[in-house]
Amino acid sequence: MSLLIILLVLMIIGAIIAIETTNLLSSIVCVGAVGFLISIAFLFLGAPDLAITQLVVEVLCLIILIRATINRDLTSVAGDREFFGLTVTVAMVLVFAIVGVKVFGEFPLLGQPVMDRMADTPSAVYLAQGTEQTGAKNVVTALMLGYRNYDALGQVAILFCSVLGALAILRRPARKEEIEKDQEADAV
Amino acid sequence: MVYALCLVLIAIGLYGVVVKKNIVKIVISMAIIEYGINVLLVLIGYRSGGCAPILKQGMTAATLAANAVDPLPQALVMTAIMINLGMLILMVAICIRLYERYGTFDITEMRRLKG
Amino acid sequence: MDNTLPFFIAIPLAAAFFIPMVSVTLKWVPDLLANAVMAVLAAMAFLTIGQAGICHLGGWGTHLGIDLRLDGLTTLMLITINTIGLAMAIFSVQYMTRYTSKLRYYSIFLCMVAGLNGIVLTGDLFNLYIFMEIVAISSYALVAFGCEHDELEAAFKYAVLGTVASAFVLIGIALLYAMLGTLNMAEMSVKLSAGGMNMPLTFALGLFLCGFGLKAALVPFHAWLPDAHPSAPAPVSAMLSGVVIKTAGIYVLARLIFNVFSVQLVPDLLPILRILGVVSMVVGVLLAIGQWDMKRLFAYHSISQIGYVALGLGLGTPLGITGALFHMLNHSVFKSLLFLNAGAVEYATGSRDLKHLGGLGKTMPVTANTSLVASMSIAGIPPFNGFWSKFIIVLACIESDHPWLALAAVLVSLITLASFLKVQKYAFWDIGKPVTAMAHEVPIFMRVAMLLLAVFCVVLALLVLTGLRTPYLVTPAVDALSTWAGTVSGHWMGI
Amino acid sequence: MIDSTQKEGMDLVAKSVTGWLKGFIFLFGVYLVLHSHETPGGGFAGGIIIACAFILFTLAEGQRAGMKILSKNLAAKLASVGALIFLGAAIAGTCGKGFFCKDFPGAAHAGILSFFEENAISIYDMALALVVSMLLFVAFSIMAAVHVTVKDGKRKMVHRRRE
Repeated sequence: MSLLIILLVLMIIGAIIAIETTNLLSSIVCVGAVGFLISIAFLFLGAPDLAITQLVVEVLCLIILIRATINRDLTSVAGDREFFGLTVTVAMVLVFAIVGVKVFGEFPLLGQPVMDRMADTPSAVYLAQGTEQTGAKNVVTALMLGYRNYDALGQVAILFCSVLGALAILRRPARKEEIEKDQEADAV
Repeated sequence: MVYALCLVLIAIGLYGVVVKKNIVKIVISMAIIEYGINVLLVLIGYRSGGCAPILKQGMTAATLAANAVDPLPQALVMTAIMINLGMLILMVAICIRLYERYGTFDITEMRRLKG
Repeated sequence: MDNTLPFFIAIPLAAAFFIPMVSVTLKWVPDLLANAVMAVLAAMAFLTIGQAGICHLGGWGTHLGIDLRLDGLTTLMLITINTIGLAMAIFSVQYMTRYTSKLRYYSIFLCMVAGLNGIVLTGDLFNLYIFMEIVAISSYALVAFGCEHDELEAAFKYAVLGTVASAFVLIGIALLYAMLGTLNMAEMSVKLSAGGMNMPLTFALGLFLCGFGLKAALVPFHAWLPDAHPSAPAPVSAMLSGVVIKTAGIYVLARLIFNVFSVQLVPDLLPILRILGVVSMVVGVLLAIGQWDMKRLFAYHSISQIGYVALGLGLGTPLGITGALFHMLNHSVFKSLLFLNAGAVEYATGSRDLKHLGGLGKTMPVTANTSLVASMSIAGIPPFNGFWSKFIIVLACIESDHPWLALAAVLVSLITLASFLKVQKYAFWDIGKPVTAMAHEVPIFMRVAMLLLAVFCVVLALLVLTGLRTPYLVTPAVDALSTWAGTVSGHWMGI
Repeated sequence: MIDSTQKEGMDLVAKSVTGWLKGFIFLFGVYLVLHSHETPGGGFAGGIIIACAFILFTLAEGQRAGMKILSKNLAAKLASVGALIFLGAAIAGTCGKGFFCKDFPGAAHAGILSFFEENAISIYDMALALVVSMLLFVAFSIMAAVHVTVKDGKRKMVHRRRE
């Protein structure tokens, strides 16, 4: 338990550095560090599936983010937005934190999942019968691809959509007029 | 306590989204918000001393049901991670294109739209 | 009927996955495929009238798996989404030739339709979140589709605010799961009625209100809409303003407030919704009158009209909900039509700034007349559909003893009329300017799409007659919202 | 003048290490996909690792060599195929009741249906891995190919492969 708290504190420190540092590249590296800490935390929380996925996703995120920022000058745009926005945000974040702490005062204690607290939850059925009903020994896989298959379908659609969107945004030329403009430029 | 730390992580991300000028920093702050939520979800499904919800050799379903952590939040987090990845790809594409158009990552200099 | 429900999601997704494989040389295939898919979906949506049922995906049942549910409100939303989608697909055939990469446009568009259908059909809260993300990501991509300065900037703002909204919703879902142990909305509602409210649940509800309020662009959360909606290509603006803010915002909010939580459990919710509605109504219309960009003006009116819907829902009486849902249907028709008109004007003249336009009534008769119909509808002139739904909302305000709200609704309607008279005058009635003298009427498919929606504007007015309203569309939808699982009789909730 | 073989990709050490590693990474991804039902991992993680193998190769050997192995268009088409397979399996599962690998392993049906029923999870996983790996490779290669150049004081985005 204390290990978890240490990990979370480290994550928070990493997040603060990532947001406050002026150099964009070190900020990205810090986010990567936070991601790897989360991966370790998942491992301790009994979620090896998530640990692996988080790890590889983090690697890929880093590659993409570094690709986006490397070779660009002017990457170290620092500083905050105007004072008014800052005060509003700080107030908002404070309210969020206070209300949240109050909420978690009434929250069930850590380490008591829903199937321990309630009689009839689907999670208990997944654990007790999931391996037998689906034939998968990994209950998380059984859930993702068996019970909640349309979630996985939705993810495929989201990934498909976002990559198509990225292709569409990075295409050139975007409009028919631009083709003509390019041709004119070439002719000159 | 642990939940509150997750909330702090989310709040830091929220602060970054609203206050920072650099659009890549905003994308990073969004990623931090999602991290906080993912950890929160997994914590909700955690059982003290619980094992992973995988049936190992020599284990019966009953022992699994008595010992394993809640698998449902893990499936949700798996989905959430992939959604974040898709979001990140799209946002980075928009950032690159914005850089091409404006020559900067500074959001305060992108002021064509007002109101 | 139950077994056809997954096809509302599967058919557009299959087409979306298939279209990128089509060779670039076969230019007509994506056009044909997208239109055929939307026509089939629209026909299927009309076939669901009067039906109800549950489809358990994979046969796991309500407790374990995900189920799709069909009831009156779902039917209403399905018809709205797929009919407007069909009109947009027809319009896109010629409008989108201005842009390159039509293949990807159709693919992302169909993903969006699949997501919208999924939102209204699913009975599982997390599944709803995923479909909401599909809609959100495809709309960010479509807003940025033109890749110009302001389009990218609007898409970035939209994406940032949309992600924050999604994050709020996801935290809310996590809290609900921790407290109730299930993700199925029907089961949640039963457990909530047994257990009552507590602090985490209230916080979750607040997060939902912020998150979906952001998606619906109710006033304190409206900042992204006037940028994002005008920047997109015209059919996408029409889809965003006409369908997306209602489906991803108001529809989910209504489901959560009336079906999952309930008015009996959280009595403070209705006044909040009413206040949000009235503020959106007034602020939206006041910001709209000063605009000179046609699409931007329409976008501000979207905020204002969403305010009417929220106000009607916030009254909580059957009459108020009737007015709200009826207005939601009407607004999606006439607002889409208005955005298509703006797109047609931009297609013909290359400008949508009202100061540069004028005299288009002579050169573009179809566009001018359909836009007149839509303007009269949105301003609430009697024979058209907008009048009847606003009238019902005003009546409901008076009936439930809120005369001031009724007065506000009438006044906002008058200001709306003024601002649309301005659009008509500057764009279509004034003497021609050099830019507009050369303009020609837009091509045939664009005209067909506009005429289709204009006919709907007139026909939907008939729904106010009790003989038509009771069996079809509106009343079943109201029943779906006003019966609560706590009282067990609701057919959406019938487990 | 640097000659073109040196310009492409990284230096010799990176190239030879990649030459050793890429096969193992690819195989590890395939292993995760095929064994997702009994070990942690699954289609997503496996798919990303497969994508990483391609990405590593492309980074080390340069864009041109990477494109020879797997071009962007082919990857996009394969992703579409994978997505269609996944969708088809999901829809078949909805219509035929209990297709989602229920009643495993003692399915009483004969023939091809029984094969699919027993292996439904694997089919989903493989389709998922195909989609994820190909899509992420496409995403990576488009981001890697795009460069913003400044020409006559005007910024212009160019795709490296186009030249």
